[in-house]
Amino acid sequence: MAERYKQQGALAHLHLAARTAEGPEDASVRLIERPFQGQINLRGEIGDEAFRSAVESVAGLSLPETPNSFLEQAGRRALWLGPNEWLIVLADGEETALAEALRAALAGQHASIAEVGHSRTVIGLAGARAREVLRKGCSLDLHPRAFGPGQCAQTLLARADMILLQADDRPTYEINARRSFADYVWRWLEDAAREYGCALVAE
Amino acid sequence: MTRQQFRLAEGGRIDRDRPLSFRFNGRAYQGYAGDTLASALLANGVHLVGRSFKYHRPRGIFSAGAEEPNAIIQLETGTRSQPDLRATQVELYEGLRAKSVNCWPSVRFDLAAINSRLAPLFPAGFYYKTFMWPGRAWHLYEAVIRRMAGLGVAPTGPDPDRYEKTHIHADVLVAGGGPAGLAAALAAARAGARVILADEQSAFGGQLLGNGESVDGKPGAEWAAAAAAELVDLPDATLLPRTTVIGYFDDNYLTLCERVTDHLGPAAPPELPRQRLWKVRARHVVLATGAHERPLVFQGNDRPGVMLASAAQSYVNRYAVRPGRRAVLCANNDSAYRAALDLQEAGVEIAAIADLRPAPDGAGVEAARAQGIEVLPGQAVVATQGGRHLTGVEIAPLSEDGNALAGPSSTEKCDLLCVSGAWNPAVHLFSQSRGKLRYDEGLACFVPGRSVQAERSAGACNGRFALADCLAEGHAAGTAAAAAAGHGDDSGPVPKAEAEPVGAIRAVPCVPSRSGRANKHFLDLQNDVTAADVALAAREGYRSVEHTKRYTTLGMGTDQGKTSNVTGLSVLAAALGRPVPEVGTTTFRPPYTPVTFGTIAGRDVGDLADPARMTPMHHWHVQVGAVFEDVGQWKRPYCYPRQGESKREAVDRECLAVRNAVGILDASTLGKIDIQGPDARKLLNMVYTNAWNKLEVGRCRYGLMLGEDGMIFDDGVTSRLAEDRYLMTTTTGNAARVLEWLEEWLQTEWPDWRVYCTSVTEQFATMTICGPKARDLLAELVDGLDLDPAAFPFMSWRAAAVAGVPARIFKISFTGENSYEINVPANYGMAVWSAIMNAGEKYGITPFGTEAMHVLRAEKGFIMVGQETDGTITPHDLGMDWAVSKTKDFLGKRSLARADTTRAGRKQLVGLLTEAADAVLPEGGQIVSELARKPPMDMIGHVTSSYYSAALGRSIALALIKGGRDRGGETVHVPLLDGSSIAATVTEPRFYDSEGERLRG
Amino acid sequence: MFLIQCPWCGPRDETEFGYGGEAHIARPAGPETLSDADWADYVFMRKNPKGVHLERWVHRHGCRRWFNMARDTYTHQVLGVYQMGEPPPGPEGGDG
Amino acid sequence: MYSLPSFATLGAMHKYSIFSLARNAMGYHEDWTEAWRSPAPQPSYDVVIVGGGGHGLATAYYLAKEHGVTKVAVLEKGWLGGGNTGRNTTIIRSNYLWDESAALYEKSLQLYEGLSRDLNYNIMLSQRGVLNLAHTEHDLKEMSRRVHAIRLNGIDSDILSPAQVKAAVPIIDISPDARYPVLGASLQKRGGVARHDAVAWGFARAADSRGVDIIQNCEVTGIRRQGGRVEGVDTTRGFIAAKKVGVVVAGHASVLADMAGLRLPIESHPLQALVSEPIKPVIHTVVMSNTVHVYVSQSDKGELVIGAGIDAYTSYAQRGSFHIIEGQMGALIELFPIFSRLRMLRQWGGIVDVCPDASPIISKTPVEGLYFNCGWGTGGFKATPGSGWVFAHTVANDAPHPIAAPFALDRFTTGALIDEHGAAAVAH
Ligand SMILES: Cc1cc2nc3c(=O)[nH]c(=O)nc-3n(C[C@H](O)[C@H](O)[C@H](O)COP(=O)(O)OP(=O)(O)OC[C@H]3O[C@@H](n4cnc5c(N)ncnc54)[C@H](O)[C@@H]3O)c2cc1C
Ligand SMILES: NC(=O)c1ccc[n+]([C@@H]2O[C@H](COP(=O)([O-])OP(=O)(O)OC[C@H]3O[C@@H](n4cnc5c(N)ncnc54)[C@H](O)[C@@H]3O)[C@@H](O)[C@H]2O)c1
Ligand SMILES: Cc1cc2nc3c(=O)[nH]c(=O)nc-3n(C[C@H](O)[C@H](O)[C@H](O)COP(=O)(O)O)c2cc1C
Ligand SMILES: [Zn+2]
Repeated sequence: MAERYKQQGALAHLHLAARTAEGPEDASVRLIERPFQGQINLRGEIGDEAFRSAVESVAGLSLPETPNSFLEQAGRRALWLGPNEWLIVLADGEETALAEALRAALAGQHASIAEVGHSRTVIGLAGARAREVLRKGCSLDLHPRAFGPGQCAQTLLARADMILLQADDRPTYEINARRSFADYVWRWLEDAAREYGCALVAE
Repeated sequence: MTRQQFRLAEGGRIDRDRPLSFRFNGRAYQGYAGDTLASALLANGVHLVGRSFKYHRPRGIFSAGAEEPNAIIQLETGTRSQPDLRATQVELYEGLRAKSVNCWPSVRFDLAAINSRLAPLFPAGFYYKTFMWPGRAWHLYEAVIRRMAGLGVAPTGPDPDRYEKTHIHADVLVAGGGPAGLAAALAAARAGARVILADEQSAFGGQLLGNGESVDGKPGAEWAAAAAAELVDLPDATLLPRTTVIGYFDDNYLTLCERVTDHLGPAAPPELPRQRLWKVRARHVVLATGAHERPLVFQGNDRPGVMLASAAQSYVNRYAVRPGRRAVLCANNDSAYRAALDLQEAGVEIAAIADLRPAPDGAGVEAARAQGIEVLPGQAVVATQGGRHLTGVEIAPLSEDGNALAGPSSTEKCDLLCVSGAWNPAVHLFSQSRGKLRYDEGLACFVPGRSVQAERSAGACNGRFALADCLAEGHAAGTAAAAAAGHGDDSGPVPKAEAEPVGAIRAVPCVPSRSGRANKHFLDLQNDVTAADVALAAREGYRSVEHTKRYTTLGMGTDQGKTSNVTGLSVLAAALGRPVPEVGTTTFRPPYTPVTFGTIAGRDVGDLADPARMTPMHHWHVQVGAVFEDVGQWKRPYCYPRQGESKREAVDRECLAVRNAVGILDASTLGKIDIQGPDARKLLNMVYTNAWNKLEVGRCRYGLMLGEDGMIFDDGVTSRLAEDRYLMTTTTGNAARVLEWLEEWLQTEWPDWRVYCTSVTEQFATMTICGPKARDLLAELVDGLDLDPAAFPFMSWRAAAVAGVPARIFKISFTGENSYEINVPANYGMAVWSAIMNAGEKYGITPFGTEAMHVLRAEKGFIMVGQETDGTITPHDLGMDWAVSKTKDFLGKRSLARADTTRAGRKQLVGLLTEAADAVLPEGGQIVSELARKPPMDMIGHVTSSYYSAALGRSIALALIKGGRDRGGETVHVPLLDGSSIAATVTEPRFYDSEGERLRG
Repeated sequence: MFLIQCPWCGPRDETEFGYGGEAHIARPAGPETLSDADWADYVFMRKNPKGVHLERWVHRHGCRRWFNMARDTYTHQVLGVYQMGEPPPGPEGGDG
Repeated sequence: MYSLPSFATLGAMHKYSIFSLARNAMGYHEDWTEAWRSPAPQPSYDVVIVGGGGHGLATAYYLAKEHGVTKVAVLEKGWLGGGNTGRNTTIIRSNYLWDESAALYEKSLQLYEGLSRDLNYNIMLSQRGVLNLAHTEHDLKEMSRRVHAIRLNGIDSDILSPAQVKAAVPIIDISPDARYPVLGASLQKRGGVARHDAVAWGFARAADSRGVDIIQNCEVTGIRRQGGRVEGVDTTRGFIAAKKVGVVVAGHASVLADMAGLRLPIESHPLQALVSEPIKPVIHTVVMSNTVHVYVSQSDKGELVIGAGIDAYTSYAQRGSFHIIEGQMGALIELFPIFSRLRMLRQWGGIVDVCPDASPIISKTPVEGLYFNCGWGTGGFKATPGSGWVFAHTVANDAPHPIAAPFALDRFTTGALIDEHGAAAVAH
C-alpha cells in the first residue's frame, strides 16, 4: 500500500533532477544522488557456522570477514562494518522481505536485524578528480595502492559520518550518508568540487 | 612613477618583459614579475619601510625571506586587507598596494618616534614597575598603551576569499626544496615512493636561486628547475611550491599552507581558493629547511641599510637589484665573501670587509683579496651612522676575548652594511617533532640531535653548509626514507657540486661599544629588544631563558625570533656566565611562519560551519514559516507563527489546539535505538532505574537513566517490540551519547551479554498527534486497528498501516492528551504527514513546535532532562521515587545512598503559582524565601520551567527548591534583574488534569 | 592528531575516535556492600599517570568497537593496542 | 652564576614606581636588584609549597603576609610561572553559578582589584568586561539562571540583547541566519584580563621580600611520611624537611598524590591556546562562547589571544592535536568574519587538571600536614589570589578557610559536588 505514495529522499528539497544539465560536459567531478536503497544492518557472530550459513542461504550473499571490504553478489552487497556487523544493501522494497526471512532463519540465534534503508541516502561521486574532492574531508588514504574497488570504510566526511565505498577505479565512490546529514554532505561535496568544475548527473 | 634606479641591466630571475606597477605608501613604483615587494622597493631605492614596535625606530629591509623582522607591511585595503605581511615574502603583482604599519602620520615622520627619545625610561619590563598610581587608574594608561601597540590593522569586513583544506598521505614528505630537499625528493621518488615536496618560495632551489652556486655543472637555479621538472613527471610525486610546512605534530602529521593565489592578488580566479591547508600523514619526513643567516650584535645595528649578507647576495643574483652603492661587510665566517664578490660584480663598491676572525683565510677570502677588496682581520663594525638610512660605519679592532675594543676606530662611508654572524639551521620543524637539539660549539648554533619521530634532517638545517654535503645528505636521506617506507633504493645518482671547505667562525655574542653599554645593540629588531634589556632581565632574576623571553619579549614578534633567538641567548649566556647549551632555547611552536586563520578554518564556515540536521518533514516546516530552534545539531520547529502573530501568540494558539482539538508534532529527532538479543532485558534493567522484567510485548515503559554518580542524564520510553527486541527512545540531544553508553557497558563490562544495539533514529519519521480529536483523526487513517482504549491502552504500541504506510503507533503522551506517536519509514514521512494534515483539516489540526510541547508537558509536571535536571539532580529530587527500583541493582544506584544524596534539604521539584496570574516568572530566576533590600540574598532554589498556560489562563512554573516538598503553600519570591520581584506560592508540580484522565484517551 | 590503530579497521585519525579514560576499572560487584569511600574510589578516582597509561578508546565514527590502548601520556607514544578483556601488553601492565 | 641571598636585600625590596624608574634610567638601569633571590634550599622549613605557579606563589605570599609564617619555601621544578600560569588566556571573572564558587571567585576578583598596589608590581588588571554568548534557547535559559544567581550573590552581571552585544563588540556577527546565531549574552563588567606572567612574578617578588625562599629547578620526586604525618619532600636537590607540605602543581597533581599514596579524582588534559600577529585594537572586551567553543580577547600588545576546549585524551605533553585548532578557527570566524585574514602566530598547550565537577580541590588530606590545591582545570588563573588566600589559611590553621571548606576532597565521597560544568562547559 505504501507504493501509493511517493517516497521522498533526503535531498528532495534540492530538486537535483532539475539541475542535471548543469556543469561542464567534460566535468572531472560528477555527482548523483541514489536515494532509495534497501539496507539492513545485520549483527551476529561470524564464527558461528549456523549464523553464517543461514545468512548465506537466505540473503544469497556471503559476509566479508576482511575489515573495510564488501562483497557483491547478484546486485546485492554486504559491507563489513565491524567484527560482528554488516550492512546489506539491496534493491529498494526488498529489505522488509529479506529482514523477515533473516529473522525467521536466525530465530533463536543471537543476531540482530534492523532495516536502515530509510535512515541513509547514497551519493555517487565519480570522475578524474573525485579522489581530490573526497580527500578534502576524508582522512583515509585513498591512493589506489591503499584503497580501491571492493573496499569500504566507515569514517568521516568533514563533520558527518559516512560509509564510503569504492565501486570501480575510474574512480567511482559511493557515499552512504545519514539522512539527517544528507543536506550538509551534498552541499559540502558540491562546494568542494567547485574548483574542479562539477556536473550533476542523472541515473 | 620612479624608474628602478637600482635595477641591474641584466641577470636575475625576474621577467623584464612583464613590468608591474604597484603603490607603496601612496606612491607609484614599478617592478617586474619575479620580484618580491622587498626587491621591487629596493630596486626603486626605497629602504625605509617600517617602524619598530616599541621605539618606532626606522626600519629597513633586513633579509630576503621568511626570517624578516623589519619590513612588515599592510597589503591592500578594505575586506582584502592583510596586516603584518613581510615585504620579503610578498610576490609582486600588477596593481599591488601596500603601506607601512605602526607609524603615523607617515613612515618618514612618525610622531611616536618620540618613544625612541624616551627609551631610557622604557627598558624591558618597565610597565611592571609603574602605572600603579593612582589606585585603579591602570585602565587609563592602558587605553594609551593599547593604541600604541599592535602593528597592522584588521580588514574592514568579512573575507571575500575561499579557503580549502585537504588530507593527503605520503611515503616521504620533504620539507624545503633547496638543493638538499630536491636531492632527497628525487632520490625517494625515483625509488618509487609517494613523495610530497613543499617549499615556501615560488620556485624550487632554495639558496641556489640567489647564491650563484652550480650543481652537476649547471648553474644552481637551472639544475633546480630541471630537478623539479623531473619530479613533476614522476607519477607519485606532488610538488607544492608556495607551500610552507607550518606544523609538525604527533605521528608524523604535518600541516602545510599553500598560497594558491596570493601572488595573483585580487585578480585571482574566484573559483580557486586563496590558500589551501594540506594535512599530511607521512610515513617518513625529510627536513631540508635550510638555514637562516645570523646577524651580528653591535651598536646601531638596526639602521635601514643594514642587511644580512646572504640577503644582499640574493637581491643581486636573484632579483637583479643593487641594495646599495657602497657597502661594508662585517662577518665572522666565510660565507659573506661570496656575497661580497657577487655584490662587487654587480657594481656595488665594496669599501671593506671587517672580519671578526683574527686570521681569516680560505678560498673566499683569497678571492676577495684578489679582487682588491680590503679585508680587516680581527675587526668589527662597532657603530653605525645615519638617520633614516645608513651613511657610514665605525670599524674597530676587537680584543682577543672579544669583550672590548682593542684600538681606535676608523670610519667608512657606506649606504649598505652586510652582516653575517654565520648560520642558524632552521630546526623549527625538527624541534616541533620533539626532536632533541644539540649545541654545536664549532658552528655556534643548535643542530638536530636525537630524532623522536620517523624523520631525518638534511643539508643546511642539519648544520651541513657546503653544497656538496647538502646534496649528498639530501640524496641519502631521500633514499633511506623511501627504503624505510618499503621501496627500493634505486634512487639514481647523487647530484654533485664542487666541494668547498667551510672555514671556522668566531662567535662573539655582542660586539662591544665604545661606551661599554649595549642599549642600542638590537637583538630583536621588531620588538626593540637590546642586549642591555637581556642583561637587565638577567640582573633582575629573570634568568631562565623563558623568563628572559617573556620579560623582554625577545623572539615574540611576528618572526618568532628567527634572527634574534640564538643571538639573544648567547647574550644571556654571557650575562649569566653560563654555557649556551645550559641556557637552552625557548620552545619552538607551530606555525613556522604565521598562517591565515581562514586557511585553518577552510570551508567549515558559513553554511558549512556545522551540519544542520534535518527531519524528513523539515522543508514542510520551512514552507509554512516555522521558527526553528537549535537542539544539538538538529533544527526543530519552535513554533509556527501565522501572519502578524507573535511567537507567544503562536505558542498559545498551538497549546489550545492540542488541548481542545488535535495537534501534530514532528518528533523525528528523538533518539531511537533498536535493541535485540536474549539479554536485552538485562541491559534495560541495568541502565534504567526501574524494573523491566514484567513489560510485555506490545507495551511501553518510561525510564530514567543515571550516570554512576547517581545523577539523571537521560530519560525516555522504551517499548518491547518482540520477545528479545526493544525500541529505546532518548532525548534529542543525547541520542548518540546514550547509544555509546550502552555499547560501552556491553563491550567493556558485560561482553558476554548477548545484546546488539543499532541506531535507528533516522530510519523513522516520527509524528505525534495528540488532543481530544486525535483518536478520531487516526481512525480515518488506519485500517483494522481497534483504537478503543481497552484494545489499545495507554503505554502500548501497535503495528498498523497509517495512510497506507506500515507504521508503529505508540500510545504514549508527553502532553497529557491522548496521543499517538507514529513512526513510519523516513522516506514516507512527508507523505504520511501530508495525509494526516489533509485528514486533520476538519478537526482543526494544528502543527505545534517544541515550545508548545514544553508548555503542555509543564502543565502536566513532566520533567525535561536538561531543564529540570542539570547533572546534579537525582530521581528523588524530582519526586520520581516511583521510577526507582529498590530491589535490583542499576547504574548509579549506589550513589543515591551517599550522605549528600540522602540528606534532608536537597532541592526538590515543586510547582509555583505566581500571585498575579499573568506574571510569568523568568526561567532561571532564583528563589528566596525572604526579600532583602538588595543583594546578597539567600537563594533556596530556582525556576526550572516557566510559561504562560493558555489552557489555564495563567502562568505556571516548575522549580527546584530546598526541601520544597515540605513547603507547600509557602510564599516565595523571585527577585528580578530590574530590582523588582514576583511572589509565588509553592504547589504540587502538576497543574492540569492531575488525575491523568485525558491521556488515557 | 594521533594515528590510532583500531584493532579492527586499522590506522585511523584520532578524530574518528572517542576517549574513554582509564581502562581496567571493573564495576565492583555488590555496590551496596561498598563503603562510600570505596564507591567514590571506583566512580571518581583515577590513576592519571605521567607515563604509560592503560586507557580505553572507542572507534566512534568507524566500527564502534571499544578497545584498550597503552600510551605514554608524556611522549604520546603508543605501546600497544589490545582488545577489551585482554591483559595489557608488556611488563608495565598486568595490574588490572 | 647565581648570587646567594644577602640578608641585606631581604625585606628591603627596591620599590617600583615611576620615580624609581626615572632614577634608574639615569644609571642605564644597571642598579636594579633582582626581583627575587635564588637561594639554595635550607634543610627544613615550616611549610614547603610544591609548585611555583601563580597559586603556589600566592599561597606562600599570603602565608607570610596574613599568617606570619615566613619559614616557607616554594619548590618549582622548572621556572616560575612556566606551568599553566604562563600559558593561559588570562580571563578573569567571578560570574559562577553556585554560591560556593561565587564566593571563591569573587574573593579572588576582589583581591585582584587591589593586587598591583599590594604587590607593588603592575599586573595590568584590565577590567574590560567579559561577555558570555548565548546561541540557543537552552543557552538563554542557562544564562538567565546564572545571571539571576550571580546578582543575588551580590556580584555584577547583566544580560545583553543581540543589539547590545553588537554595540559592545561592533565586529561580531549577530545575523540571525548564522549557523548558531547570537541570541544574547551575559556581561560581567568587572571581568577582564591581566598580564599572566606578572601575576607570578609579582607574587614571587612580594613573597621573597617577606622571606619566602623561592627555589627554581627543584623538582619534588617524593613525599616522605612518618606514621601518617608528612615529614618533608625528596627533591632533585636533596631532601627538604617540612612540618607542612602544600601541593599546588595543577596538571601534575596526580603525580604528586601518587608519591603520597593518595588517589585524586583528576585527569590531566591538554588545553591549547594561540595568538595572532599583533594588530591595532579591534576588540575591547573578552568574548566567550561555549556553544561554538571559542573565546578571545586582545592583549595590550595587540595579539588576539584565543582559546577553545580541551583535548579529549589525558596528556602531560603541553601540546594537543591540530583538529582542536581547526574547530576553534571555524568558530572564531563564524563570530568574527573579519578575523579570517589575520594569521596565527603561535600555538601552544598547557596541562589542565580536570575534576569531575569542574570545581577545584582545596583540601587537607588523610596525611597529616599534607594539603592539596588542584583541579582548577581550565579556569584557575582568575582564582590565583583567592586560591592562595584560602589555601594559606587552610595550611596555616590546619583547618579549611570557610570559603574553601566546600571544596574539600571528601565531597567525592559524600556526593556534595559543585557542578560547574555549565559555567565551564569550556571554562575560563
Ligand atoms: C591554554 C590555557 C588557557 C587557560 N585559560 C584560562 C583563563 O582564561 N582564565 C582562567 O582563569 N584560567 C585559565 N586557564 C587555567 C589556569 O591557567 C590554571 O588554572 C592556573 O594557571 C593554575 O595555576 P597554578 O599555579 O595552580 O598552576 P601552574 O601555573 O601550572 O603551576 C604549577 C607548577 O607546579 C610545578 N610542578 C609540577 N610538578 C612539580 C614537582 N614535582 N615539583 C616541583 N614543582 C612542580 C609546575 O612546573 C608548575 O610551574 C587556562 C589554562 C590553559 C592551559
Ligand atoms: N657557505 C655557507 O656557509 C653556507 C651556509 C648556509 C647555506 N649555504 C648554502 O645554502 C644551501 C643549503 O641547501 P639546503 O637545501 O640545505 O637549504 P636551502 O636554504 O637552499 O633550502 C631550504 C629551502 O627550504 C625552504 N623552507 C624552509 N623552511 C620551510 C618550511 N617550513 N616549509 C617549506 N619550505 C621551507 C626555503 O624556502 C628554502 O627554499 C646550499 O646551497 C649551501 O651552499 C651555504
Ligand atoms: C596571554 C598570552 C599572550 C601571548 N602573546 C604572545 C606573543 O605576543 N608572542 C609570542 O610569541 N607568544 C605569545 N604567547 C605565547 C608564549 O610565547 C608561549 O607560547 C606560551 O607562554 C607557552 O609557552 P611555551 O610555548 O614556551 O611552552 C602568549 C601567551 C599568552 C598566555
Ligand atoms: Zn574500527
